[in-house]
Amino acid sequence: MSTLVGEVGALVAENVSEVLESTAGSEPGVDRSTWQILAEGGWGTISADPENGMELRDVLEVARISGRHPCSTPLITTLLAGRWFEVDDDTLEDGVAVAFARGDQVVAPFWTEGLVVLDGSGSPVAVEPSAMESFSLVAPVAVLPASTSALGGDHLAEARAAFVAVAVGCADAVIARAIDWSQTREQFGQTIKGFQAVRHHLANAHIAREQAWTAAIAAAHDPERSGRWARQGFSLAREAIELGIQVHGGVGFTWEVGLQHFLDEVVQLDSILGERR
Amino acid sequence: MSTLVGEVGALVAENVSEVLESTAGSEPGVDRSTWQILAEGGWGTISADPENGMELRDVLEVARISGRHPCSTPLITTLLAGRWFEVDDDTLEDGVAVAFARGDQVVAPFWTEGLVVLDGSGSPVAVEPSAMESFSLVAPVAVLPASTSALGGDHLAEARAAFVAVAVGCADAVIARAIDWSQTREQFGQTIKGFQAVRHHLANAHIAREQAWTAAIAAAHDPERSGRWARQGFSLAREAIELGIQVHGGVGFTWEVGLQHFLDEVVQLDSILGERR
Amino acid sequence: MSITRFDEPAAAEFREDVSAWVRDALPDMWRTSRAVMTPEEVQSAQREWDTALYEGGYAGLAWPAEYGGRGFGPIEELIYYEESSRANAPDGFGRIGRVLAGPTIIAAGTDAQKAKYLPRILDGSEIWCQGFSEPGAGSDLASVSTTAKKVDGGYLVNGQKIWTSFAQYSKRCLMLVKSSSELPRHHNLSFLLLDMEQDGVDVRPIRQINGEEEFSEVFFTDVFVADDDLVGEEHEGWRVAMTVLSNERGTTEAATRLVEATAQIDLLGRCCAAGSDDAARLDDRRELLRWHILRSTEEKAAELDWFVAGSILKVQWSELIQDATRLGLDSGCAEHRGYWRHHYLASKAMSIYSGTNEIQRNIITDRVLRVAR
Amino acid sequence: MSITRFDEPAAAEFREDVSAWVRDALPDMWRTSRAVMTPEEVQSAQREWDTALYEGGYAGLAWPAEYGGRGFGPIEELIYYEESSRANAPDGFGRIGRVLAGPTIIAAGTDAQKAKYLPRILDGSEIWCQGFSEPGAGSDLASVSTTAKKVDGGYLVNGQKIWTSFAQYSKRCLMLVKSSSELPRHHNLSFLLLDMEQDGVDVRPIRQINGEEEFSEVFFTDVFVADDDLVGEEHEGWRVAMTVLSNERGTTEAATRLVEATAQIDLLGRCCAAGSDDAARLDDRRELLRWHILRSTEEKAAELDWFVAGSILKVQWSELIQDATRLGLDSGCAEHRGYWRHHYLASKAMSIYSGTNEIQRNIITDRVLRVAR
Repeated sequence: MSTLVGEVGALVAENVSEVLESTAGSEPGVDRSTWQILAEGGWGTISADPENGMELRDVLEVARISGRHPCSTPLITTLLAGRWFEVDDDTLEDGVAVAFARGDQVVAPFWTEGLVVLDGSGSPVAVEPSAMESFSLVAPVAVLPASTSALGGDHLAEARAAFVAVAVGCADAVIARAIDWSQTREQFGQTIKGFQAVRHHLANAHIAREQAWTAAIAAAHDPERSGRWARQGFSLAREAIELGIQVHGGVGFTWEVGLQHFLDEVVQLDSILGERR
Repeated sequence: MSTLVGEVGALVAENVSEVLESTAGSEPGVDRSTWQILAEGGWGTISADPENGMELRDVLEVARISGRHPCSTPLITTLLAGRWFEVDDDTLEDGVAVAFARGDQVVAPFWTEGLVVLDGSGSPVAVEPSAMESFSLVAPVAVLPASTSALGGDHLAEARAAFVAVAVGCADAVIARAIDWSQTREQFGQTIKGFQAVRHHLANAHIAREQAWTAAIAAAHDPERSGRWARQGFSLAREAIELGIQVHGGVGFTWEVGLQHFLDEVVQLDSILGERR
Repeated sequence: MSITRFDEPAAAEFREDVSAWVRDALPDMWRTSRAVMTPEEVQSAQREWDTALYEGGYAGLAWPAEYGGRGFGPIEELIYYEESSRANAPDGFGRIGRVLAGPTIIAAGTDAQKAKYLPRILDGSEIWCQGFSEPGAGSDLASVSTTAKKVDGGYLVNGQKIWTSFAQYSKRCLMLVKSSSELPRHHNLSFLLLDMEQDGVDVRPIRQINGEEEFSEVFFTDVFVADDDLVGEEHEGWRVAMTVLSNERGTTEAATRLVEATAQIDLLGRCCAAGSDDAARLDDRRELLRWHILRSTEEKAAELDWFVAGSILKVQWSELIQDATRLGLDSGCAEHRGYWRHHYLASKAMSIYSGTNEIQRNIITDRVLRVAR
Repeated sequence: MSITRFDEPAAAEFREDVSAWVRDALPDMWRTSRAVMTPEEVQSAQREWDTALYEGGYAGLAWPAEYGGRGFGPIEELIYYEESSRANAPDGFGRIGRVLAGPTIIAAGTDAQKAKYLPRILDGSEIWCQGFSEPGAGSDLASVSTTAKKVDGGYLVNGQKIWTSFAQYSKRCLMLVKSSSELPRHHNLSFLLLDMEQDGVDVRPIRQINGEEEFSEVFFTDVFVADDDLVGEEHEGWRVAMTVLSNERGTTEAATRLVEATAQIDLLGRCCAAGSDDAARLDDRRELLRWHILRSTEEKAAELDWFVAGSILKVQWSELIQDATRLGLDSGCAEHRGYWRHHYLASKAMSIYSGTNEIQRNIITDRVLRVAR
């Protein structure tokens, strides 16, 4: 057991990061055109071939990177599906979403038209576009037919680890913005980075984010307790984001600033993947 | 129902405060000579005569004052016993301790030789000096014969309200010392009162202390839930004291500075009067 | 003579009066079909409520009798808020006028301003909003940058306000503007009463973190305010604003938040987190908040060290509601998932508005504990 | 070559070696009758343990081979600490020498110092203590006021140190003193190795908040230190101290604290707060701390951004233990009341020593997030 990322993971993460930095839109929602570029670069199929040596820990590294961007792509679910199922490369290049249980529903988060949805055994599920949850403006969720089998067992455990890593990426994004904001925003004649209360909020956000990252890594190594790790990981990532929003003051609440995307994404993921007490 | 203190309570509190300020030792433990002065001033018997008009809310005011001093006197239990039982003035002037259940034991906190201990029905209990708990250096506790009936019902509820008020007095003392310390202690070339982290610790201590005081007042009005109020009140007073100690840094841990008396007193009271979950 | 203790018989009587009146005065539709009303019907019920308050004598509870009020104190106000929230009465559009604009004009306005504005605030015919917050100012209210330029007979206002409730319904706005670029801080602001129904006033709703549009941004371009609508001295608006804000905070706001917290914590205890220690602890904190409000109200009525309470209450209710909604998310009952997500996101703003919780803690150390910096 | 990942086969082998050795090497009495040993017997077991570590080759795990060490890295160290705490091995008196004095002398000492001191640290024959903290300095270590006055052939030390562990058993003290009253901050301190067995050294145990005497105050009156016992340049002791303290914090301390937290949280889950959400949450946090230590250790071994971990771990373990002991008090099992009271009071110091949690948060913002003030 090692908690460190492997070479493949570091390489993929670096390349995916470059693509997302250069192309990804800043609007929340699933960004098809960015996915196109990633798929063409071969990043969607890389986990499907065992010879490439991509481990779950490596997927986490990529998941964290992808969580940092407000737009979503099916990269993580595609990488996971490539690990788990016999899926042909064409399907992987189209992008894959997977079916999760949420309460008594089965849902596919981050789904958009054109993505293939796989059920818990890797078989495709037909999705009506009308199945989109109307409430989920920022992190689209498709409600699947009730008969769909949802992900379970080790696959669910791996998905939990990967999506806690996505949540850590969300926290990374909000903390980075909070740091920037603290260096430009003036209050009472000084930038707010001078206030120890703001500085300690940032420190506490960092502590929570690092702990969440540990939870993601632990989840990858300890599948039997993945539900507990997911609960802790999402909760810690959320705490980091809450603090980052508090640092922003009132502007943290406006749609335009866009912090809600990250918070809401973590809340949604938690409702699907976190184990309830 | 009113949450405000009456005239009698304000008057007694003011006078008791004067006596304690001028005579009370700074050593923890029960201070017999200060009690002598209080008793001679007639403050031990004032609650026994209904014509004086002293209400429970007034006892709380006095209890808070008495909690501010590291030495203890039997004033509060004596005032309570005077309200509850037919006790002659001579006994009240000697000072009265009362019997509380603690787990499967019956104990008399703040007892010392010469004090009369009354059981739950107001009858005297003989106490062996050897019954003192060895561990309780700062807030002496006498373990009573197992057959002793402990305080219950409305009397227990009133005692809870009064001793939460004592705990608030303990918090008052630690906060006052923390404020003084913050104004003299220098770190990194400035007094620590300049650090917002210290200032917010003080603010949070104040918030907790005020909430604890509300819990004491609520307990006096709402005897049916006195256990819950005691739990909350002690816990909030303890939180205030913890923050005051944190402000003191390392010196808060030395016996000489004496903050441990207040913390330990609240912990002891909570173990006797707080309702466990 | 207003009530100073809840144990006076007058307090119980007043509570009965209010409770009976609220039951009678509630708009029919509100009582019977609140859950299915259209937005237009809700608005019309809110306007009806403004009128009912006036006719029932509840519009100016704490206003002096000479201005049409009842001359009551904080205890009567709290009793009114408790009873109206218990009955789920609507929130009228006239709140800012009754609670902020009216008292400000009474305290600092001219006789002409009193005669012109107070009656229409009381009877609900003119809705007011407040223009204090600005995107660039945040917690540092004294740094507002909306300007008022002196012109013949008045001022021209230019700039932007934010987080303005009721802006789209308002006839008037009480606002703080920068009237001098040279005078020192706190002596460079003026307090104006602005007519919102003019060209150059542009109200744009703000879409919040939970997708709702509760507040607006308001843009002002060369909007005229007559000299007669200056409150207090020119450039001394900061002093006037401090009066308004000390009204804004405190027991009244806490009492309405207590109602909100109660609904949430009841739901947790009844369903989503039933039987958990977490829910029981929140219920204890809710009950403590209730007593803290009662206590603060009596201390305020008795003119004890009142200054203290506002900041403590603000921190208490905001953190209580944030913790309750977080537990709602975490306890994860499927039926109420949407409810908790909505309220959780909305509650994130509570530690920021009405003075951030950091500012409240600064106030406590600065002004209550009086620890100099 | 030391181990850099826990998934190397060498890591599992090393763990087995350590585990087997600890089982064998434990002093007999410690194993069989630890609970009933007299204070003298405990001390003698601790001294025995110092010798056993030396003889077993575990005294200088991370010291370079040329000084008698094994040249290992943080992973081997963590494995050693995990296995020895699992076996409840005693804490030797030689810890400060092995973990602080030795590495400091290796990094910054002269050849003569190395030859004179290192062997006796390794074999446990000379116990060391550290003299950094002072009553007047607190978190601001650079403001120490114990002075070293230059005299012929050395220095005369005067002043007071506090919170000194093992002082009463120590032959030597590594300490930071103020050697100049004129030079600027951070360039006015010197780092000395002081012989404690001299007149003028007065050790007084400190009675702590829980009644225990774990630490001492040490008073120095005209105590001589020879020039040969200056470490690094005169007046540049701050730089040396920073080396020592970066050794002090981090994974090793966290690993020993994890053992403490585990004992407490097990007791909560088994007895005092069995079945409660609170106990389950603490257990989750304990398990997270364990993984955080593993992760930090691997990152340190791989020389990733190691700097980060120490402060986070410190905040984590101190708050975890404080919360655990608080729950112990609150869950209130009668049998363990005394246990929890004792550990609760003792835990209050944890957010203060080893750098207060406020200082840790400052470090995170300053040096990890690199937000300039």
